Parts: sequence; C-alpha cells; structure tokens
Amino acid sequence: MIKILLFAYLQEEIGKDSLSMETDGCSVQQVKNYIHTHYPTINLDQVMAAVNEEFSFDEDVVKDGDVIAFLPPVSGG
Amino acid sequence: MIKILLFAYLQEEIGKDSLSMETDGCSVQQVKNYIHTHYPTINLDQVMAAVNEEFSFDEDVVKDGDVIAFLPPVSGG
Amino acid sequence: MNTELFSIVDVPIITDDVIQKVKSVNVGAITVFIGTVRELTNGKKTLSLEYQAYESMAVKKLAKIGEEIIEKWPNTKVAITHRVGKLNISDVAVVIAVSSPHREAAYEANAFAIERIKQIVPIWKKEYWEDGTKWIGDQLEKQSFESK
Amino acid sequence: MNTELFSIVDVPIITDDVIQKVKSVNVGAITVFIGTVRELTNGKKTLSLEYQAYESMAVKKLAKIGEEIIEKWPNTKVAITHRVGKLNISDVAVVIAVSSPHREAAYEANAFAIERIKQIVPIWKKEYWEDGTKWIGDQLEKQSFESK
Repeated sequence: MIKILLFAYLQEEIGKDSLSMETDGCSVQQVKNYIHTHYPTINLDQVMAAVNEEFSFDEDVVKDGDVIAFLPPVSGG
Repeated sequence: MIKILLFAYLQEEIGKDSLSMETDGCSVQQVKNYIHTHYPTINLDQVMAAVNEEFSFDEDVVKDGDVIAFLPPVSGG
Repeated sequence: MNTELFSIVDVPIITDDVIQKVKSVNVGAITVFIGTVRELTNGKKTLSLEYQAYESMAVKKLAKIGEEIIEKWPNTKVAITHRVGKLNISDVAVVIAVSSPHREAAYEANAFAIERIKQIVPIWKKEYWEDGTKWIGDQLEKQSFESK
Repeated sequence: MNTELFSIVDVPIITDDVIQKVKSVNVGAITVFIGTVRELTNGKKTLSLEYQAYESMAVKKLAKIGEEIIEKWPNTKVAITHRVGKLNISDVAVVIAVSSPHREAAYEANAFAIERIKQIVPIWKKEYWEDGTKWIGDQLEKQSFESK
C-alpha cells in the first residue's frame, strides 16, 4: 500500500488530504491515472509529484510503504 | 568670523573639535591655508570641506557666520 | 525560542529571533528579507491569506537552499522561517536572514534564497478576496518545480 | 521610540524599531541591512570601534539618500539609523530598512543605500586593536566624497 498526500486546491477538490492505494509497486504516472479514475474532474498531468519528499518523474517507481505527494505549483514567500 | 569644525583624525591631531577664524569672506582654500599656517603638520589639500553642511569646492566662498567643516574620507556603515 | 535554522511555524514570526540565529563575531553584515501580506495585488484587495505547507518536505527544501548558499557564498550563515495558517494584511509570512563577513554576499545570498523558495519549497498560498478565494500557483509564471 | 526615518543615535539600535517605520498595508517586501562590528579584518583582531559623526549634516545626507531612492524606486519607503560612540564586537552600527510592494526594488534600494552611506554621509570609524588605534578612511578605496 502507498500513501498519497494532497495539497492546496487538490485537497479541496478531492475533499481529503490523503488517500491510500493498494499496490506493490507502480509508476508515478499510474498513481496519477488511479486518482483520475476515481476523481474524473482531477487531472494531474501537469502536477509535480514527490516520492518520500523528493521531486519525482512520471516514470519513477513507487513501492509499498512509500509516500507520494502531489504538489501544485508552489507560491510560498 | 567663521566657525571651523574638525572631525576624526583632524580633531585628534589638532586637539580641538572646532576653531574660529576672523574674516568677512574668503575661499575654502584660504581657510585650509590658515589652518596649515597655525598647525604646520596638518595638510588639508586632499580633505573635503562642507560649508553649512553642503560639500564645497576649494574656490567656494565662506562668509561671516558660516560654518565650515573639514571631512576626512568617510567610513560609516 | 525555536533554534532551528530552517523552520515552518503556525504562530507569528519574531523577526529578531531569526536574525539572532545568524549572528557571530565574524559577521560584518546581516541582510534580512521580510515577506509581508500586501493589501493590493494588481488592483485587487486581499482580505487575508492562508498558507499551507507540506511541512516535513518544506523544512528539508529550506535546508537544501541553505546548503546551496553555503556552497555559492562560503562563510555565510542562513536562517529561514516561514509561517503557515491564516494571515492578515501586514502579517509576516517569511523571514530570511543571511550573515556574512562582507555585505555583497549577504545581499546576493538573500535574494537567491527567496527565488529558490518560490521554486522548490512546497508551500501554497490561498487568497481571500471580498468576492471569493483562490489558491495561487506559480508566481514565477513558469512551471516552477524542478526535478531533484 | 524615535520616529524619525533618518537618525544618528548614541544608544544601541533596536532593529525592529527601524523596520516598523517602513511598514504599511501595501508593503509586500521589506529588506533590512544590519551592519555589525566584525572581530577580524584582514586577519587583524578588532577589540572595539568608535564611530563619530558630523551629526546634523549626517542626518541631512541620510535623508538625501532616502530622496534618491524614492526617485529611483517609486513606492519604496526607507528608514536608516546609524549609531555613534564606542561599539563592541557584534554590536549593530547601522540598520537600513526598505519596504516596497515588490521584492526586487527592496533589495536594490537597500544595497544602494549602504553604498551611498559610504560615499556621502560624514561618519568616521576608529578601530581599536591590541597594538594601537586608527581612524579608518575611504573604505571604497577611492576618494569618496563628491561635490553636491
């Protein structure tokens, strides 16, 4: 199982700050597809992901126990 | 009479923070010469002057009642 | 007082606490950047702001900016505190303090820090206006995240 | 608290007091420069410093720098406090605060202010070392005064 963290407008649109996904290992892109399947209004194609707090690419692998976060463009400062 | 203000090393070398000079009007250069005459170790040729708190040139005129200050290179900040 | 050089807090930031963290006997210059909540942006009136952070990752990325700065400007020291939660007009959102023996490095490193915060630190801002709200994205007007 | 934007004081400077002077609802960025007394300069150990000012003229020249900044960077606000008298290591000699709606102007105007202080403000520094003292001149390594 992997944990999915959501922030900013993604958190508000989905109505949760985290989700779980049953998988032994898949790509970041597959997690994006999983979310789109369950929340069809959410499109994560242009959204950055971080796996275990490091920025990741769509083809990077997420393993059981990992935490993946979807990060809208940041606006701190 | 004009008032002459001295700062930093000039103040220490002359041993006073101000001097007076009897004159109805003379140039900044003449004030420099006056000081050099009375304090031969002091050479003001490269020292900036301010008349009534504005930077001045050697040929500018100092009148009765004016305050002239000799300003070594500054080092604030 | 929180002594961490890089931190995310949900209480008002005391600027001087951040400054104290970078002081030492060989410091000749300290530059400080204070980001505050402005009332008007492009003519539109902001009532308040809400900042949200992915806190654990944000602290790591702030520390990474600190490492980048030490590499580019040796002998500097950096501390950054960013606030999250609801902020009102004039409240302080972020304080960056950089100390250095000489002033040039302190200015350059400080300006670098705020640019990098807007690129790689997972913190988001929601604006509250009279007629609605919006999560603000991508103030640099380009896709701001980069890969590790 | 002293409310003058430009001042020379003979007591410790409270950085936050200077910052407060430039705050307002349309400020999004405040930059602060804090000049402190450094222990080592070119490997030589400073014990203490003494600053002397031609105070009335120095205040005028600080205000002139403020005017130059408003002209170059409209919508900024500047406050500068310089301390005189005996200072020890780590003591604050000068604080420059610049506020602006946007950060670029705040950084640029602040760096401009410290350069101009070193050019036109009649303040002098005497260094006290273990083996003597010296009035320091011309840190910019050129004749720094210019004519009005």
